[in-house]
Amino acid sequence: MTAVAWLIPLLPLLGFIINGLGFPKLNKKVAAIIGCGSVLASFAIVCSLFLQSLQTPLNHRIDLYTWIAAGNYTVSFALLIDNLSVIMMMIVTGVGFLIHVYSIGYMKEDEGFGKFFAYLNLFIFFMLLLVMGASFVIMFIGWEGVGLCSYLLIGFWWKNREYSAAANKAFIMNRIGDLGFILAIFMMFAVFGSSDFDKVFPAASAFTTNDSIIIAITLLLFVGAIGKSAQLPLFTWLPDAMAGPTPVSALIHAATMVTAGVYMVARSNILYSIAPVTLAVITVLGTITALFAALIALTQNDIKKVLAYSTVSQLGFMFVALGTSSFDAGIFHVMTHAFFKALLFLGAGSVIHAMSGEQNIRHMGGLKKALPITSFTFLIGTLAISGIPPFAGFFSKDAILTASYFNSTIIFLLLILTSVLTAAYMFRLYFMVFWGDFRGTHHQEEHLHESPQSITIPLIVLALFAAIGGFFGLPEIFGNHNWIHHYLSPVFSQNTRIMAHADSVMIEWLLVAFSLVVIVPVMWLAYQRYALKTVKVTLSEEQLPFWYKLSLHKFYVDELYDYGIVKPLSALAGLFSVAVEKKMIDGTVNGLGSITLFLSSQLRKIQTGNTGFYVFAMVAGMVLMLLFALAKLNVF
Amino acid sequence: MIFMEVSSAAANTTVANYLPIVIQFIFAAGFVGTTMVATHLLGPKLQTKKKLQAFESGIKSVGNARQPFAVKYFLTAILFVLFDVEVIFLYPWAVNFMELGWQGVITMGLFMGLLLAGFVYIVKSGALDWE
Amino acid sequence: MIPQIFQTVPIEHFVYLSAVLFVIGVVGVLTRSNAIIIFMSVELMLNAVNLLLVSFSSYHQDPAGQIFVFFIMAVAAAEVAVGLAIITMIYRNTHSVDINDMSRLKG
Amino acid sequence: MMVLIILTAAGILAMFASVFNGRSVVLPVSLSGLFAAGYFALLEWNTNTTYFEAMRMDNFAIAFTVVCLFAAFVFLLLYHYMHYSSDVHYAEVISIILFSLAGVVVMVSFTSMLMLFLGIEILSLSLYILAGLKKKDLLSNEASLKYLLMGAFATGFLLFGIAMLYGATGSFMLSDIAYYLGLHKAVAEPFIVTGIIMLMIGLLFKVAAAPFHFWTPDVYQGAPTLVTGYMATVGKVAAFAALVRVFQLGFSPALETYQFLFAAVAVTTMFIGNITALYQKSVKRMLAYSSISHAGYMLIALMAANEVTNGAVLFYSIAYTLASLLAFAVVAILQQKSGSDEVSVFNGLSKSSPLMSITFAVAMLSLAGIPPTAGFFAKFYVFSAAISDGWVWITVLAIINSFISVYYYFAPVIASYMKKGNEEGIVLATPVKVLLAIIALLTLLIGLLPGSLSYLI
Repeated sequence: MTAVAWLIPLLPLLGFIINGLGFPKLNKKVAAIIGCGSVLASFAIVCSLFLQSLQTPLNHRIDLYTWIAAGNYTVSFALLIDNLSVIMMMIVTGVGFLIHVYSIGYMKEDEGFGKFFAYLNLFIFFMLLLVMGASFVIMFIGWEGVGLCSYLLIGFWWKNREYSAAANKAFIMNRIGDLGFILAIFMMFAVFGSSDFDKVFPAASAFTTNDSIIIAITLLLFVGAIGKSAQLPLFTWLPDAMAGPTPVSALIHAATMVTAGVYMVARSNILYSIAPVTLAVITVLGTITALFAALIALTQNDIKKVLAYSTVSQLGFMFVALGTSSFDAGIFHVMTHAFFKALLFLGAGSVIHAMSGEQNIRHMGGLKKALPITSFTFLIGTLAISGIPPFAGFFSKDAILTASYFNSTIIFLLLILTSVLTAAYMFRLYFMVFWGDFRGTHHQEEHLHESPQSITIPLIVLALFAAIGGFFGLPEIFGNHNWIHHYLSPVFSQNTRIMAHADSVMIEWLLVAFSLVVIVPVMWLAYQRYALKTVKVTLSEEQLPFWYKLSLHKFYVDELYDYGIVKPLSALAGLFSVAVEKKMIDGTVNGLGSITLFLSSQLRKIQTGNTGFYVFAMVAGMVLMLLFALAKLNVF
Repeated sequence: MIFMEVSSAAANTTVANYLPIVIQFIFAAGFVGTTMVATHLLGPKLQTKKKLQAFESGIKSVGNARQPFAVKYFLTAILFVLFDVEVIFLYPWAVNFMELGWQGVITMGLFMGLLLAGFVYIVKSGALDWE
Repeated sequence: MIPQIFQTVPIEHFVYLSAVLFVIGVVGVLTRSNAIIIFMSVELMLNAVNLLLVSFSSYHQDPAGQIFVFFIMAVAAAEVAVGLAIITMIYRNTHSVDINDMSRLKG
Repeated sequence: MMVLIILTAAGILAMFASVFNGRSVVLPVSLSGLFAAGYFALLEWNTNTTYFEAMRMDNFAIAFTVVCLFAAFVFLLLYHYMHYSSDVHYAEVISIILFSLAGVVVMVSFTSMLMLFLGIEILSLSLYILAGLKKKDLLSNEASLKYLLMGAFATGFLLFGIAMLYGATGSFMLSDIAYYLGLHKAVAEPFIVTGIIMLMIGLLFKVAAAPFHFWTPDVYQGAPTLVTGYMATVGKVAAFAALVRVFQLGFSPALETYQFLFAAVAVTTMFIGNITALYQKSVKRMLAYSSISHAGYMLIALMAANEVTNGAVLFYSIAYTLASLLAFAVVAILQQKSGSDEVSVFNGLSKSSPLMSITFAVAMLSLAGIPPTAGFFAKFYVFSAAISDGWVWITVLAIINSFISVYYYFAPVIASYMKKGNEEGIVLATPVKVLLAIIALLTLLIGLLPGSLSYLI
């Protein structure tokens, strides 16, 4: 099947071309068939590759043609099919296909339907290029391409709004990241004479550990990853990107594009293993991001914002995995996260759809009656992300926690705390949306309805995977061998730093116990607070007796929860979101933008329009140049 | 320095070497001076008030004498400059007329032909029509 | 073809003279605001170059420099023709040839 | 030589067509002239034919000739479709463009300083006239006068430089100058240094590099839009080819005397161009600043002066020309329709003319250097030329600049896709549509298959 692997990215590209040229003449049905069909076809090919890779590990390079020949450097347009890229392709095309199907229902009223599918296909194409590229340059093409599509798709509904500072922020942050990436590429050209994986990695192995050049390259690459994968300090664009249609948030800002940074670091694991310093940086930054974003998520009221911050937090987990050299755990979490986060986003989309566009969870509540399928699948997603066994998130998060335990106790403890917070904000979200009383307008209540099949079927499929996806990476204690670890081992096998910690049985049991001992009470507390209590406390006399029926004891816990946990955490979250996020990060980014604009406004004043001044500038320039050149020759 | 040798050679130059330049200066100044003096002396002098006016014949002069020229003057002058300067290419040809032979004649013919084409264009487009 | 006697004049003197003329031209461009006078200053710069070229031509005993001068003169004439035409056009529209009035385009 | 003869003859024919009432033959004559010139240029591929020790049609010259001929072809067609009936000087304009192309051919193929000077002047004089085409428009007048005065001034420097080099080396031939510089490399000769720098200034003016760029925004804005496009593509590319040629064939042995100057000029140019462009409301003026910044990028390749330089400059020129052709064509069409060149005329363009908006977006992506358009690889070549000689700092600055530039290139694209505007359809002549589509496709195609072009020279 590797012979036709080049078809995998080509098919979505064809879909883009047909839908792009056909819009708006092509009718919606045809556009949907083309859009979904092309991705499905790619997915089929990927599946066959996957089956093949199960028998014998793949490591196949497809040289399509010589792309660039600049002097000594040549870059061939080559695709790399190995187990790592296959698993990423599975995620991209598989989850991508489901989201395409979902979009049929979600976007059916939109006049830009065909255009939307064209953009989605283009995105899939670039994403596939990103994960299939056999060199950093090709990866960069995909990297820029997905950024462009993300930009187009965020702006999809912005027709009449002024182009806001938020978009500029997203833009500048991604530019900073890309700057790091492309500089790293040029450094690789300068050091290794190539950016092909099969040239760079063997050449890098010759360097000593903590060689400053490798550290520089890896750090620059990581800067790229920070921008794309929304890590501290370049993460604030991701919540802003939620302005796009929900399928876009699910596909780009949860399942695929934002994990590109993780993929990139995992792909260059050999480089990183030579640079433990960078790995330490990644671990620390990942931990802080995970904790930080989780704290902010606790107090958000926009359903998509909560999920966005949660994504940032989960990405932090993945980077911790990478930083602690358990690359397979990182990729495993990418996979499970793709399942449950896509599921959650799509569920959120279904809710928003049912609520006629309402996104504030304080105006929702009690939706589980009206939206049974959505509610049930959302619950599975919530259980998965909270790390409740046996759902997918538990196993992948467990692998990361184990790895961090062997790395540093502080990191481990912070991640444990983050896990608790994750459960807290996710169940808060779940209960506030689906339980309790409906708090929206009468009009919204009348229009509550379960979404059509094209929306619910993807939800069910994803829920299935979110439930069982974890068994791909069963930890040792459950007797099964860790499938994903072995599957990915050809890619990470050259990496000598990966520690085998098979003797972690105790840790594994501890984690299972912990999940049940800590997270379940948190769930219960959230249930108390958000499902049973009326959220926006509109205390009416009829309700009071109901509350008094709840025991005094429970009330006490609730208070404790309130004053002991919720209030301080809210305060902390507020501090972070106002002082750090808004003031420091956004301030710096916007500041960079405004400094440049200020420079621009000043520089244009030089252009006085006066020829005399222009001529004077020329003469001054000439004199300067002459002086410098002659001084260099020691004429004076 | 490439001019080193010349500089040392310059030591035995004398003022006499500048004689051609001096002579040229004398000629230039002398020509201007002579013409001015000569016209002054030779012209008949009848300095009545009416004679000093810009126009005679009883029409009173109005406004500034520095009126802009009609653009036609300008156009003609510009065209003159263009065609006039091209003559410099004839000079080296004339000097080497025999050595260049027929090839020279053909080349210059082509050159003049192109100029002539330009001239035809000018005439045809009406640039030289006075009205 | 070049009088021998000129070759005994040190080449530096020619260089200095034309450099001075060139600088006068540059200063003229810098300081004057009348478009025509600026144009004349540019012509002065070109003629300084012409002088430099013929003196080098004489120094190197190489006629190429003089040929170059012919071309400069011809091109300068063409430039004058175009330049004066443009200045005339502007004068017709604005009744001014002051370049300080010409700053509508800026920023 | 045939190329020059054909272009001149076509120009003369076009010129006479206007006085003999033959407007209708102008386009066929000029287009067939362009094709014939292109054909004869390509015939000399790999032959290195030398003419009178003054010109050499090597592959470098032919490649740049063809690029400029293509750009001129596009502008002739656009000019025809936009101004055939409205402009009384229609035939003259076309003949001036043809004459200027003769200058371009000389500029890209010279081996003697004399031809460099003549080529530059033939092109520049044509451009002075074209800039002032709109005789009653004060802005056009101003553009023309500014361009003329400063251009003539810069020519003075160029000539002074040539004269100094002639004095030092005794020849106008690039090969002789290079030979002399090679022999006397160790000698620090003020004559040579002054000569090289003066000549450099004259040429830097033509390519609009800082601090000799001040004419560019004003002239580009004031001149009629199609003329601006012509200047920004043909004028700039030819001047750049001349710059590369003279420094590579003539001055390469003296590299260390001027290399750092190119580096400094390149960095200044990029920053001034990109940063000033941010604040522009007029798209034309924005494109002018953008063209300044592109000169900066190209100078980096020139500065690196290694075996990649020629390929990089050619590739960059092609990418830049294609994108600029599209950009200026769209701006010209919109300006003719609405009378304004502000960003706001792009509002709602995706509705009123999807073709124009998509081609313009491709052009902007290419100019911004976003893959997979031709512009990305153009920058890639240039940067890799610099990095292979260890110029890391300048590459870093250049990349920062290219990221700044994305900001202003996106403004009109965003306006055309995300803002509401006049949705009344814009009708374009079919050949113009086809042309726009072809250029946009070429931009993408070169982005996908850049390898095919990089082996050319």
